[in-house]
Amino acid sequence: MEDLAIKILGAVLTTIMAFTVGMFYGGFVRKLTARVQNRRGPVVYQNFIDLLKLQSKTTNIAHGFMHHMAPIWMIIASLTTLMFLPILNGNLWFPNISFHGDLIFLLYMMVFGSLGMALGAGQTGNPNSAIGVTRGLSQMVGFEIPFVMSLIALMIQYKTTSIQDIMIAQNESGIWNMFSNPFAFLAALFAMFGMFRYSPFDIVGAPAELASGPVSEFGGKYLGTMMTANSIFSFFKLTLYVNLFMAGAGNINDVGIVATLIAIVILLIKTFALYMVPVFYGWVSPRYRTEQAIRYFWAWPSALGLIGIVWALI
Amino acid sequence: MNSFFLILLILLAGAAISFALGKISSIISGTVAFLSIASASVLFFTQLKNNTYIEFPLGEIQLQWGIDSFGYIFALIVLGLGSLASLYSISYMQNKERTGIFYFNFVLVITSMVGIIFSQDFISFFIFWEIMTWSSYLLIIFNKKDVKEIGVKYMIFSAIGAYSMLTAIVMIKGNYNTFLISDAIQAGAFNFTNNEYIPILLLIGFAVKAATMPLHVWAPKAYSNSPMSFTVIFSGAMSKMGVLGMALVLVRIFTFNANNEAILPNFSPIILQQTLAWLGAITAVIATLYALMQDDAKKLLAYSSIAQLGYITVGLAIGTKLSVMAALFLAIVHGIFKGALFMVAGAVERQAGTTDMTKVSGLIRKMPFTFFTALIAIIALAGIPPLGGFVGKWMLYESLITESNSYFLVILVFFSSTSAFLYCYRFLFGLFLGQEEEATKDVKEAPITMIIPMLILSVLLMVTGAYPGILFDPIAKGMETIGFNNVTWDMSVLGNIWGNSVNMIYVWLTIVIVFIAAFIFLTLKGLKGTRYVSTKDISTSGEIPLEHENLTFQINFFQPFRRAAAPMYKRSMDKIWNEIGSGLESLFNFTRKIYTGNGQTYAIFVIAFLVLMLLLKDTLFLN
Amino acid sequence: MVISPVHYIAVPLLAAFLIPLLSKFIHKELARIVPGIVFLYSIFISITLMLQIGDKGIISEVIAGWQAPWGINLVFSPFSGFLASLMSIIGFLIWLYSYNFKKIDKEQSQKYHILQMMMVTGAIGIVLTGDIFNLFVFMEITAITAYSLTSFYRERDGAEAGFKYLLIGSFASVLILLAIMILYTQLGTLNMAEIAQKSHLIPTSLKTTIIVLFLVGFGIEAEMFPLNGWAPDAYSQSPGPIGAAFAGIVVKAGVYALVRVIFTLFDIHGAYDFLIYGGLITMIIAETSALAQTNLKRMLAYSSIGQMGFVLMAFGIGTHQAIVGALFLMFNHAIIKSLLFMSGSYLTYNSLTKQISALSGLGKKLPLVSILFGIGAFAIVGLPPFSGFWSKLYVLSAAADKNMLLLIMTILAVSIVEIIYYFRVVSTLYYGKQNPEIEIQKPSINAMVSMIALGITILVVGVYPDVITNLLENAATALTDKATYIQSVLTQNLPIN
Amino acid sequence: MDNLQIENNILETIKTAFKVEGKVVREKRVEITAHKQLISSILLFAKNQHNYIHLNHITCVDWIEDGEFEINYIIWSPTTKNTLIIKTRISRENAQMENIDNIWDQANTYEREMREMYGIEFPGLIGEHEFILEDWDEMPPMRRDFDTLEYATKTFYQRPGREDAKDVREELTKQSGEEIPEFAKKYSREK
Amino acid sequence: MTITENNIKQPIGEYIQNWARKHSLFVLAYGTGCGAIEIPPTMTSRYDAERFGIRGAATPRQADVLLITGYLATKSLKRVIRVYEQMQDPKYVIAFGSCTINGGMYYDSYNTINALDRYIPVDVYINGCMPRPEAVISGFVELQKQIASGNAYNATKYKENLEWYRENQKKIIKNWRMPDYNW
Repeated sequence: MEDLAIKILGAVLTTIMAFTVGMFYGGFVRKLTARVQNRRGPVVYQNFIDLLKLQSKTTNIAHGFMHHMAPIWMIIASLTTLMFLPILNGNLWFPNISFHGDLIFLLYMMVFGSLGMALGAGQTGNPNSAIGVTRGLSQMVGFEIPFVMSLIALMIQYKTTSIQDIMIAQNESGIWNMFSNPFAFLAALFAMFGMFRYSPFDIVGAPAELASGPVSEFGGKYLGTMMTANSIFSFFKLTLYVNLFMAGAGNINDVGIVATLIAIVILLIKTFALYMVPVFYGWVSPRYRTEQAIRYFWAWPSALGLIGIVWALI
Repeated sequence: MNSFFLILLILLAGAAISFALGKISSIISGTVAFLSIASASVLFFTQLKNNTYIEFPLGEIQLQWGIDSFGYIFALIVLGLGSLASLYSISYMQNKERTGIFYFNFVLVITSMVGIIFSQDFISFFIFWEIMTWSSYLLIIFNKKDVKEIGVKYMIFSAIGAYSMLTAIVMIKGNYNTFLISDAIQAGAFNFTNNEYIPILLLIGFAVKAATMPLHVWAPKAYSNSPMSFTVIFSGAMSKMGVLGMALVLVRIFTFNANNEAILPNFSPIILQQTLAWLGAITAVIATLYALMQDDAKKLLAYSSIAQLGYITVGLAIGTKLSVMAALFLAIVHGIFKGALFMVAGAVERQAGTTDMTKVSGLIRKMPFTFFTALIAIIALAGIPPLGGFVGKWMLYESLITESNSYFLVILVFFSSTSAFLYCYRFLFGLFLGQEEEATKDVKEAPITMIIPMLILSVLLMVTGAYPGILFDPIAKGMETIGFNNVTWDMSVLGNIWGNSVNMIYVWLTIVIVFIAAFIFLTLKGLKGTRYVSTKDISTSGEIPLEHENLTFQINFFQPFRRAAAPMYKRSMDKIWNEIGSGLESLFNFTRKIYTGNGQTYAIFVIAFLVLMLLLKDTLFLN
Repeated sequence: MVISPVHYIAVPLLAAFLIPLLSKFIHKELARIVPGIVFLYSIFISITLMLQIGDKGIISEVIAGWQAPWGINLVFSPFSGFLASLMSIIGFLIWLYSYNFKKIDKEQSQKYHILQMMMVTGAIGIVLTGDIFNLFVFMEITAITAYSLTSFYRERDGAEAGFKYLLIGSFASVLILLAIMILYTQLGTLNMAEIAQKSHLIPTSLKTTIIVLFLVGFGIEAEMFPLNGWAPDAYSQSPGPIGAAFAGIVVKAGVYALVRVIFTLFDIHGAYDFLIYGGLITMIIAETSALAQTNLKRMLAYSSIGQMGFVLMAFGIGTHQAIVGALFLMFNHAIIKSLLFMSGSYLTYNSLTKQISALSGLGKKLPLVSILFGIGAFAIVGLPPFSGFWSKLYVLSAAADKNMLLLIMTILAVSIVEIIYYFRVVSTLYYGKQNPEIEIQKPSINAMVSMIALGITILVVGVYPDVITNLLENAATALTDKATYIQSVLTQNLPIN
Repeated sequence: MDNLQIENNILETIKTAFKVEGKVVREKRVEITAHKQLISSILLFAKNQHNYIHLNHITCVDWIEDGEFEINYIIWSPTTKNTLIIKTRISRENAQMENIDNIWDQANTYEREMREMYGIEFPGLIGEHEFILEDWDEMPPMRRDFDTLEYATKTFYQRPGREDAKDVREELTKQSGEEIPEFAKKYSREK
Repeated sequence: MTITENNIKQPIGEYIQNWARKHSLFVLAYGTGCGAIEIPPTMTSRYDAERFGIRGAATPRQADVLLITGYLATKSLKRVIRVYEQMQDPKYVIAFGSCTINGGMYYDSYNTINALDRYIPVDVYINGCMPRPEAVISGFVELQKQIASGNAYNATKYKENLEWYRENQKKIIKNWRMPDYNW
């Protein structure tokens, strides 16, 4: 019983942490982007204000049931993936139900939200949404290939498909995967650019030509919920990458409160550092057309992924 | 009376009666067909016990019929899907012409498939196989569309398959003097050491029905042009007959191989295994690529079927415990979801008149139940958790990664399955989402006899997602029958040999909890202020779409993807076959010209032949 | 009255003389009815004799009391009896079919029926006779009636076809006659059993020459490539039922003669290989030629040639099972091809060119005929559960017993070609666009009965082949068992010394 | 005048062919005035004989004083880099002009615009009547006898407090002492 | 529980709402006229409107503020009305440039409306031809003040007086083919 209570509490804590961190990261990015552009930029908590405003909209317009469901699907995807991801290594509070799922499961679960979103966007009847969706899905086919290759490399390397085991193995050997299998890491990193849809891969929701693409008919509470889901999802993605390639955070032997807090701080540092890579890359990149983006992913990142697999085999 | 004969007799009688009643009323005829199939299913699952066999001679050949656990898996697909599809077709075929012929062949196809499952000897197997082929041929060309091309292609490839199978059968007879499958297995007929042609020929025969590259070119049009209620069976169950045979042959090869007995020096089963697996994967990729370029929902589904069969082939070819289990699981689940999807396509075709996605859109408000089925089935098809499709895909990947060394195969399969999201979305979007077409303004939901089978199938998909063990049970038994030992399974936990697992119950729990919470939150929040507007009310820079204008984006849907993947679209197997065909045709045209129609020429032939024979007589007739 | 094989020959001959008289003095209609009665009688004889030989083995009957080897004798063995029965049944059905066949106009129907009867009689004679010269005579009877029936319509094309047939057929006559002459000079006998007994006495080079002459001569009748130039024209220009008769009766007789020469007269193994290759080439060329045909009757003709090639090949394999298969094939070909010709000629009744496209959409207008044609098409390509499948299976498994993988592959590849063109016709029939201008001819009841009888036979044999296999087994045994043949022919009729 | 040789040649050929008036305005610009019935023939002639394959523009001027519209066809030749302007005048009453979109497809656009803005009819012109304006049921707005101010006052709410809403020409002539012709006064806004 | 700021009493929930709305303005810049060129400098580095929480929105569904930049042809008016009605409450309109106030230099044009507030409610007018970015930002700040004080009720005004607005709108848009929005 107590176990269950801790689990539920842990799940809630995870969710809150993911939400807060994700939102703040978004704010940081806006602020930093502004600074790079020689602006002052919004406050760091601007995303929270935006969310609050969106939720306080008095009219909400939906085009039908699937439109109504789209944010729900997204939040299902975000939270379910989060629940199946070990946040901290071996910690009492944060593994949630990560022992009951593995990488392949997460890989598929990550698509859940995109598909739900795409369906919602499809129902609006806005041609821009559909165009955005096709671009998004096509691009997804692009970046999933190097991503999967790097995951396979890891699975081969450690003979496991569990994230927890990969984390522990890295901790034991003391070498992060980004050093032990740099090719796989690079492939995954390139895939990450596509995953976060920052420039140069932001044609999906290009505001000027597609009127923000898939989300163009979403406003108010729907947009707000989607924003929440996206924030959680970006935290999930970052943590996944940190777990896979940067040995995660925390120590399996030390589960005290202080250690947990330290572990969280380490996790935040690692994720933030990782997050900055696509953001920086985005600042200096123009926008790719969809087919360019796909070809981009299928060229060097995929080659790197292949090398990664071969490397892992050796 | 023996239950085997009784079941077949019921079905045959159903076929005959529905043929006779076809002139009177299509509904009555369909009901008879449904009743006969349903009662045969009831009889099958209640009366027949596993591992019962009967033997009887026919034409000096000893025939054996029986049912074992392996056949039981496929009986589940055939009879389950058959009953639902026949129920479905009552309304689908309503007010159509020549329903008698349709139901006759429809029931005959089911009969022959049941017969295939019963058959424990090659002769009855082949007989039923051929009956299945020609009765399905008559259904494929039932719509009178492109009869020449589709029908002839189907027949040619079926004949290639059937005849290579027949060759193998008579070779088994020649070498081992038996027609019984079990005797052939005992004698090692499928083993490579003894005769490498037999398994290969048999595999070719089965690969045609399983639409494996490069023998798949008949499939897209055949699937999409037959009446949808038959395509449910065609793609859902009939293609599984190829899987059945492949499983039989392949597992024989690999269990033999696993025992580490002698392997042919030059041509070991490993190569065959890899070749077949790669063919399967390439089939999956190519079919997927073509599927996402289709504008017709039926064709899209047809290509998608080929792709799914590609996965199954991969699983069977790899031949480890998990992968065969995955393949068989996928076979069943594919039957369920592709059956559901073709039913959806049929419902749309019946209600809206066409399944061309450039002409139909926005049906979700008109056909909510159909959409629900489509949604569930598409989620399963895409392999997204938590439905049955995911379970199969998961096992396939895990088996590829953990149990075999075919890592590059995984990438191909994964590429295909990721690209599958594109056409999955395309199907849902094209038919159900987007703005309503003016032409489909008065479309109504499909009648209840079509809705019920669809809903049953979608519920099945959910159940198999949460409790895949329901299907693992017969599959494991069947696998033990064909030679695996100690097939372990769990009700809802999937595991691989590295000890990693996915607990589907937890997945369901999480998703359901989050779903309920989010749904309540999002629905209740600002309930008053939430307005549902029409799909014409969209932000199009203020421009107002007129009544007859449809802004839904449907044409060249995946143009960017197509551009990116352009090199992969350059060659198609279809073209190659066509070239071979036209080459042969001109060759045959040449032989025709031997008969000039001129009596003198014929006389010259005779004299020349006589002279030739007289010259060669000593070499020919002296021995 | 004692039933004897002689009645096969004697009754029709008698009837042929009587018919003109009867029709002149009693009733015109008799000219058309009498042949039917004759055929019925033949069937009756067949049944009685077939039942008899179950006990006795081989019945040998001498015409006019002269004993073999000097007399002319008729041998009713399970093999020849099977063929004779088959021919009389097919002959009857063809008569039934052509009775009231509108195109064979009233004035000529007398001639037609007599000729048809004589043709069948000739063929039965070929099968039954135990005397090589007699065989030649019967072959001439068959051939001459066939020539005249080919050009029966008295049109330009028919006459041309008949002339071609005559041209090639005369080659056959000359060659066979030549061979018989040589044989007689060497052995001094014309009795086949005796020839078989003494065949080792002939010098080898002469023996091969005789074989070559026989092979080419009978090969012409058996439609072997490249001797079959006459066939497509003859089939397509003769009246529809005669096409069926050619396929079901005349060619069978030719094959019988060929097989008899090879199996019984000269047991040479090289000839087996020759049969295989000859049959194979015939089959390939004929079937591929059929693919390109647009004329339905020509297509059927080529298909018929191909089937005969298949039969020859099956005989060439030479094992017991193969011969059973070959006989089965002959049986199937007789009933199926007859059905196809019969139903096909109603389907293209009013079409001058007999094009396949003229069948377009007739499935609705002539449902029963179309279904019968469909059954025939399905059966001839060897789809189960129709009878064609079993014969193919027998031959293939016989080939497999001998490990002739390449042969099997070729047969099946050719079968695919066959499937293509037959299914093209069937799909045109059922799924083609209906042409409203085509006037259809409803078949008369008697024609329908004969077609349905054939169709039912196909189905019954297909579902339960045991009805026929027993007969076939006996027939095959009779063919291969040369010693019994010689012994029973010679001893039964020799005066007891 | 050597440098105007080409222009003169063109002018001469057209003049001799059609007996029309014309002049060389300056380098690379020739102007021809023709009767409206000759227009299509001249255009075809110029297109075929002198390679004036490009239609730059069709413009219309409202000569309300003469009761006529002047239509100018401006065409251009890529070989000589020459512009040819063909002018014609048509009556304002029941204004009608030959449709030339069979010579140049793009003429359709200009002709539709002229139809909408000036009310000139082009028989056989393809395309809906509503082209740029939406729901316009007044006089074609580019005609000079259409009073825009009156229309605007009538249709739109005029916010009070505008002192500058005066006819600028009036003020200018007052200041400069320039004389306004009588016919122009007819269309003055200060009444 | 209420909170008082600038002499305005508000319940705390409303206060927080207004605070959030004020600091998060998603602007749909409807570039009808020449004023559209003033938006880029306003948003980018030089004047950086984002520090006020002002941010561009691509579609009316997401937008809070409709920015009418310059003259409005009758043809555009139809689109503007539709866009305005598609926006979700609470929503605000900022009109800038003289043309939106009284027609500006197009006062006598046959196809340019003269006073925007006759057709849709305007919260803030920014005068000038054209107003500079500073003026635009000042206008936004004014709007923020209104929002904070709870006075930005123009959308409600529109709903309540829809008939009057419709009458004016229909006077110009003769062929009224707008969808019905069930106010």
